[in-house]
Amino acid sequence: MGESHRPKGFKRLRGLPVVGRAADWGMGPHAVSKNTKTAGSRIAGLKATESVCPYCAVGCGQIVYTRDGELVDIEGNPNSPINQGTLCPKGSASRQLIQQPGRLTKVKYRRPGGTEWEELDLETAMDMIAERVIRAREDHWQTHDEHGWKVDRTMGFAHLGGATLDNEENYLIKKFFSAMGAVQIENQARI
Amino acid sequence: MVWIQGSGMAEAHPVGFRWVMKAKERGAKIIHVDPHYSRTSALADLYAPIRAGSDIAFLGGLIHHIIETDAYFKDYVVNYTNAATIVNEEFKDTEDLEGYFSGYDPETGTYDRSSWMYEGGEVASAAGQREHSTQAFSDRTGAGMMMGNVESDETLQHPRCVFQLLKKHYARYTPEMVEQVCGIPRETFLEIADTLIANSGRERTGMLVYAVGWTQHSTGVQMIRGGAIVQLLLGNVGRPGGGVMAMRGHASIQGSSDIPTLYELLPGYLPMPRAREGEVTLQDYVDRGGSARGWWANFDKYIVSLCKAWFGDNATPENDFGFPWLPKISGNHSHFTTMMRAMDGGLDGLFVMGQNPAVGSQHSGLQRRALGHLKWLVVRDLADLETARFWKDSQEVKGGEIRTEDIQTEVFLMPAAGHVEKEGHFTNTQRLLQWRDKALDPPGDARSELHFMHHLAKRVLAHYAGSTDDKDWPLRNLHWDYSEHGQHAEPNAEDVLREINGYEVATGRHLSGFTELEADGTTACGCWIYSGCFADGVNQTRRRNPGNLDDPEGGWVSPEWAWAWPANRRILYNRASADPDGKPWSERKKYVWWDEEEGKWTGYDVPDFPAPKRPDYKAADDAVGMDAISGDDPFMMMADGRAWLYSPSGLLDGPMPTHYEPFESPVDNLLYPKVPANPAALVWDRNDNPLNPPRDPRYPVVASTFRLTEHHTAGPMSRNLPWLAELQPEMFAEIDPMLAAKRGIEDGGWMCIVTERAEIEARAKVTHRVRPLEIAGRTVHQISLPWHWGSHTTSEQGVTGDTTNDLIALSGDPNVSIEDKAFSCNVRAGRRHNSSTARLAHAVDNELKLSGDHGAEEPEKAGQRGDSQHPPELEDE
Amino acid sequence: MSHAKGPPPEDRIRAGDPTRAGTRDVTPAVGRRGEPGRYRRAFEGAKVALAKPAWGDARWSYLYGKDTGYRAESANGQVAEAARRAREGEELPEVQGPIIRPAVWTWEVPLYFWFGGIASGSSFVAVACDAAGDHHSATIARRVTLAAVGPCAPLLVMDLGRPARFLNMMRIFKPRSPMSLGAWCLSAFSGVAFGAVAADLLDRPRLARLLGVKTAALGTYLGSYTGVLLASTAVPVWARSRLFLGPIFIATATAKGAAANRLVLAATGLPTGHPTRNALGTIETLAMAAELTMSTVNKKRLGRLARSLEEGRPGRFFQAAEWMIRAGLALRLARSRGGPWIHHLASVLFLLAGLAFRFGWVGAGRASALDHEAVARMHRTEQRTT
Amino acid sequence: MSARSPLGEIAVRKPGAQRMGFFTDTTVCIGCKACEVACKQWNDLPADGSEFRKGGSYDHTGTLSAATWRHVRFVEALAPSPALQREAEAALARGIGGNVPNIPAAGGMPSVEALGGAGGGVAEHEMVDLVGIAETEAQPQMDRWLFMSDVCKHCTNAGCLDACPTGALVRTEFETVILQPDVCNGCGYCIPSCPFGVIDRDPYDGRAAKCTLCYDRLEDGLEPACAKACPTDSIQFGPYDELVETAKGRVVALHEKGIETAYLYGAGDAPEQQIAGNLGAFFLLTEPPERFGLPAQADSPIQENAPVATATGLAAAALAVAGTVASMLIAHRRARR
Repeated sequence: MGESHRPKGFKRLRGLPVVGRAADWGMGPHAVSKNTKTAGSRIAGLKATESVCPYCAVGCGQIVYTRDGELVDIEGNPNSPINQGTLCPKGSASRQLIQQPGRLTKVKYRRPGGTEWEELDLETAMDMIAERVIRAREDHWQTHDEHGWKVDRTMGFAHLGGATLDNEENYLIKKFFSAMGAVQIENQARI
Repeated sequence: MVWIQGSGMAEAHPVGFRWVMKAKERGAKIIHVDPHYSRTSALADLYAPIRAGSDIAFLGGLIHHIIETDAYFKDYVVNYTNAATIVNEEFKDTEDLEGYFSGYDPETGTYDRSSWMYEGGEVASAAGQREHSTQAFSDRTGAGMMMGNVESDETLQHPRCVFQLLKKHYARYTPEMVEQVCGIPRETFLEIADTLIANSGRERTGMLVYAVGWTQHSTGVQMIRGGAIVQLLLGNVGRPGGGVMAMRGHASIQGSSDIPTLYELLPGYLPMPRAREGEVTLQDYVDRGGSARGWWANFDKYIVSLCKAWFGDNATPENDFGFPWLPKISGNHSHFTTMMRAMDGGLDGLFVMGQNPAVGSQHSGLQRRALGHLKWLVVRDLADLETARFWKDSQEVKGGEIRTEDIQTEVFLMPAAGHVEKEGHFTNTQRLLQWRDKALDPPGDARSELHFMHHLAKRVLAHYAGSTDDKDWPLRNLHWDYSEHGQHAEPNAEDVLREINGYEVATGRHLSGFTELEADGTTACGCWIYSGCFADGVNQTRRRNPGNLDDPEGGWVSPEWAWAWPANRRILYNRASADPDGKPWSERKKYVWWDEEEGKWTGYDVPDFPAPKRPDYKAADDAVGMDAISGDDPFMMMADGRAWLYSPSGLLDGPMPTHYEPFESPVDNLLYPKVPANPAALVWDRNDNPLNPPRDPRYPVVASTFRLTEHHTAGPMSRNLPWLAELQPEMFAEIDPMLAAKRGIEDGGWMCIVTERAEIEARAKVTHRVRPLEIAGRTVHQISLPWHWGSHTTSEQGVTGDTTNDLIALSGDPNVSIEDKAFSCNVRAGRRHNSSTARLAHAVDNELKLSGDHGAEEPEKAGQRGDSQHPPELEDE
Repeated sequence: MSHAKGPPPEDRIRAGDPTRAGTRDVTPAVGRRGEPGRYRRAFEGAKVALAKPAWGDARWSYLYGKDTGYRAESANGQVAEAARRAREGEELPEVQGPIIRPAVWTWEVPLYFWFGGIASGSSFVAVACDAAGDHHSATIARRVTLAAVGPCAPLLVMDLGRPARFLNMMRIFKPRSPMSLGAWCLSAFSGVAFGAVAADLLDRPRLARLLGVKTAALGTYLGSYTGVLLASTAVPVWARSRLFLGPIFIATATAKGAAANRLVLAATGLPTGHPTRNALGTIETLAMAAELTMSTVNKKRLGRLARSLEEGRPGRFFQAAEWMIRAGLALRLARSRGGPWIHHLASVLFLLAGLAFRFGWVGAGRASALDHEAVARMHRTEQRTT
Repeated sequence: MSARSPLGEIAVRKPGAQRMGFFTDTTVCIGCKACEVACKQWNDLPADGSEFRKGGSYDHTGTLSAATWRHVRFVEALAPSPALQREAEAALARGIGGNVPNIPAAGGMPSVEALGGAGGGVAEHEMVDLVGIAETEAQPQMDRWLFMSDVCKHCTNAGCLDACPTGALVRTEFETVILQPDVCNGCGYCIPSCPFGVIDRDPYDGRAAKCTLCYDRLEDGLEPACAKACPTDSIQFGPYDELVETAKGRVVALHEKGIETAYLYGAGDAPEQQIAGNLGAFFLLTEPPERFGLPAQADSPIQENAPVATATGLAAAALAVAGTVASMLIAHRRARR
């Protein structure tokens, strides 16, 4: 490497009495703006809630920072022995999952043959669904199957899902649908 | 040593891979065997490309090599596995029968497994049961087997002992054969084998990591069995740094199997009552599921406690605790079968919660069509997705094949709460139950599934409150008592967890674990394996003390972080980490050991063994229950306390893994030329599920699918998120430069992938990472496809693309009905002209081609295809 | 201005989605440009919950510990030697660019350079005229100076990403930055040039002349700094021309100033054969000849890097400029026969050539920055032009 | 050898502050892009366009930009094919040291013509032969797939900082270089002044933007978002001097493991070899820097070029003034005569 590579010129300039100081003019404290002076993290003092990442099954710990019930930040939980504060790209994006564009906040309903979504009140939708489940159960009730085996079940409706649901939710799904006599209850674990 | 096969761990589980990298820095060798050179391969010390679907040939090669070179861990194999056990004379191997085991019935495509039994053993259940939907529960564990008279030969010399059978079965799985079948050069194979051997034994352990790269095959379960056999021969099970690790793909997919939303299971892996086996009374059920010997002697306690949890005070000994009113299964009611019932108009309604079958399920073109035959569909998710709007802009609607107005399905798309908007727990891939606190309220009408199920149940239960019909007994008597809170009357998730944990009926005291469960109705427990997660009335899953990770004395176990089932055990069968005398195999690998002074098992973890049982305890021949497990039988869930190198029962397609080609393979089965594909595998043989004929020159390319780090499964959780969408914006196919050149496909340009089911378009990623393989003297090209794209996104910055699952036929592993992801295809340059699944448009009116009675609900709809269906003229091509 | 048209996509998304649902703000979190973290502490003086203070969560590494082979004892010189091996050597390894970014400047900047050049050259002319005693022409030249510097500030402002903040240029005085010095120089130059013209109008000739000298003094920097500004970047074709860019820009500035003044003086009635007109003709011819010479030498020196000066749009600008100069020079030689219009045409050609040069130089920077191999090579080859 | 920035450059002065930096170790990077997303999440940056890029492996981000402050580069490194290897060995044997045949580029795929492809419908039997030949003779083998998370280098001699006329770019008490969005007027001079192509002006917003090394987080004792997220600690954050020591030890450890091409980019160099006076964010690489889009050598272009360019410019200007005056005087004198 030759000497020519080094900015000797500039270094030397900087060493000079007046010019040297002039070289640093405009770079000192007066260049700092008000916002920079008071800069700090937007999560300081916020409520922190410990959670778990909803993507893959590694089970990384997350900390959720909220301010007055609004989500501000989700990052890895450094205390978790699983991820020690780290997250993959999906986990890092999980705030955007919650605050995603097009997030549903209303029940959408499509009537038979309909070409567009309509909005439904939640209670109405729940009533309609309850009515349909009951009807499907009754319409397809089997005490015995076609081979004469005793089955005590309904084949009228099925369920798919659960791999990203909580175990409590899965428990209620299994418990309630089994009590209704449904057997076609499945989830991602098989797919 | 970490051996990763059938998993792109760095891609799909980046944070899990953190620990692999740590191991690597500590000197571990990382081995990756996979068809797809992924980010995992890039970090591995050794990478071997393998032809998709040929894994059993590779595993068989390893077993062969380990046995041939005498490299197995003898003390472990003799004492802890069934290597010495002698199999009865009736058994015939695939080597004897040219690809079949004894007991094959070509008519039904199933095995009569009675001949696979141990000498002197008996299967308690009737021979020849054909419940291929539901792998008989008793089989899995050997429960019901009479083990008392079983003979063994500890010298491993008896020609019919398991060890000798293994040796014979894999005699032809030589390194040369592996090279021919898998395309892995002999030297690479031997290097991998020797690395595995060198890193196993007393002082060292190696770990096997797999994921859906194994499970999703017509021989998926047998691949995993093969991996387990290798690990057992090397002594890598039940020991720290060892094991067979299933990398599960969803936050609580483990939990959704433990507390199953699966048709053939009740919580805690208790089987659903089976009509075919006459499990109408509790006694029938317990007789079939329970076991005289080993842990499953407690079977009755678990089912009775479950019934108590479900039916509360109304479950009494007089009414069999309500058991007789549980619905019973009679065949395969899995997702695929159900969707085909829907296709044929047999299903009214479907709930889809947090799932996207229109993209994520195999043969998604058929799935979308089936949705249009439902009367109603309820979808719950965070945002609109392909499954909810199949009637609006699916490929079939856009292509003009189906008119929106003609679809009579009523659709409810319900806004769901996100993971931080509700409380509850996930079970991760290592069986850890981790509680999530709620951070904020869900927006608008978004609610948790807990809320939905609770309020749906309340409505339905109110409807049936006055019913006198006997079939409504479970609804009238359902114990549904969860407190509500907040303005939306959200049920309390901890109440549900308390019920799962279990309580003493009389006092309401939380149980401390499943050992407290009783069969007399004095205890209730929603899932016995989770019992203890709310011990002492404290939510154990919410524990957040990581402990001192740097403590060399087991600090890394973190036993006070969350809670693992069963009983907070972090490594299963950890009794095997000590030698038969109860001493650690080595100081370096010590984990759990017998403390003579204290007279109990102790260690870093909760011992997976009765604490006071001395290592020198010998079970009497007529002992029952746990007394039948000797002090040196670590695998106490099995009736014989041993790990099974050979499965006398439990698997429907053979006691030992055997190499069969995928259904759609461009090459012959070199090992068993007469039996190309798994003869017991599931195929739904319908016009709308056409298979590429094997070795069809029109489909010369092998395809397999993979996951990307930047996306999640069928995409609704990533494709709508601008931050993730931009990282992998378009569907692509990875293709080797040679094939690309042949077909005129340019890097970054468009290409189409074609099967009998569909034609999809993708950007070509022409890369040297994909290598053509030399298979039996010819060059076979593979392509790799990610499968995260679908036709809809909610945001301008989201991304859409063609759906890989449109390409794939419905077929499945016989044991668990999981899909087959290796398939054949062809590729061409350019874009597609029609909708992706236009090829199916005329195939939907089903004409029956073949059928077989497999005890399915509608037997003519589920068929099974073994070799017999392959056109004979193609055999010798 | 290089502003993209319309609102950015994330704003469109926000505009299309609802903002409230129930008790929750559901504005989608799709980012906001230019506001890194918004930097605002939620609660002043508060700690971040569940985080160890003083970067405690980062002060350890799971990789770095006694149980990993992550680190060894550092051996003397080994690390520096390893870097030397990887980074030295003439042979260029495969380059996977991009390495640097091209400037985002659009047409305003070269146009500004052009006007600035004319202003600077004019200020020289004014001083020269005064020195020669032609105070009338000097007055005109000072007006030309002011007129030429007039569009400079607006052009500069237009080029800013945030034109409303143009005054921030005056926020600090930073001699290190040619842009800062240039901005200060431009405002001082404009002020003084305005003062000089005002002094002329107020009939204060001595003050006007004094201010004229000051203008020219500032003009030396105004005319050359634009070249310095380009030379002080990482763009190979500019950086490697660092010895020539200032002189080249000054040469064209001088020529343009002379040409503009010659035309204006002719138009305002300075007769043919007037020594000032003659002198200006000589100056522009010599300056342009000097420019052409320096350009040619520089191109030779640049070698492969000169490609960005020869190819594409910038190349066409350069070719046009060079042909205009050659044509101008030829016309000058032929002036005795052709009369004044030939002369004027030459001046116009020089002015246009100056403009084409500016566009050419700025454009070449873009091409050069995107020539990944050129960028890589610049840093590989050891001998640098001094 | 000091990695200190000159005190006069430090704008935010706080007692006890020390230089903080990033050490990005590419040998443990798994290319997951968590850093990109974590950065966007924390800094609330928008997505940067969904363009499918050819030839860039899994890199669809392309470059650092005003809205992308971490960028993972993917390098598909190829080992020479057996044929090329033989040729190289033969060349070496003949004593033609160093003149080893070129290995084809990762991004640059052999063209269709070069491989003798006849477009779409090639029959299978034809294919086998051609492939076989190409396989054994010319096809290079995928050797290594390298990932590197690029970021602002927070140089000791920072080009952008030197260039900024408004004082929007300042050096903080952590000796990092940050851009103050409330000051920047978008003059754009910092962009070509960065020898690493880091800083950019947002086309919609008009201001420049780049990595701040999470200045706001640092103020509250938090680790920068990317370093915190990184699943394999490929990105490490800490006091600069400690990081450099760790990194040097890492290079030695890798050499001992047989990875002899490992070296540090931007730290640990001899004084005359430093890159931009040492980089606040430095890297451990195993391939020449250009493979990752980094220059082999760099410095603040202003420090390197401005003094000499100004000198020649001003000298030329003085000459020009003198020449102008002289010409004028000569002309007038001649006219008077």
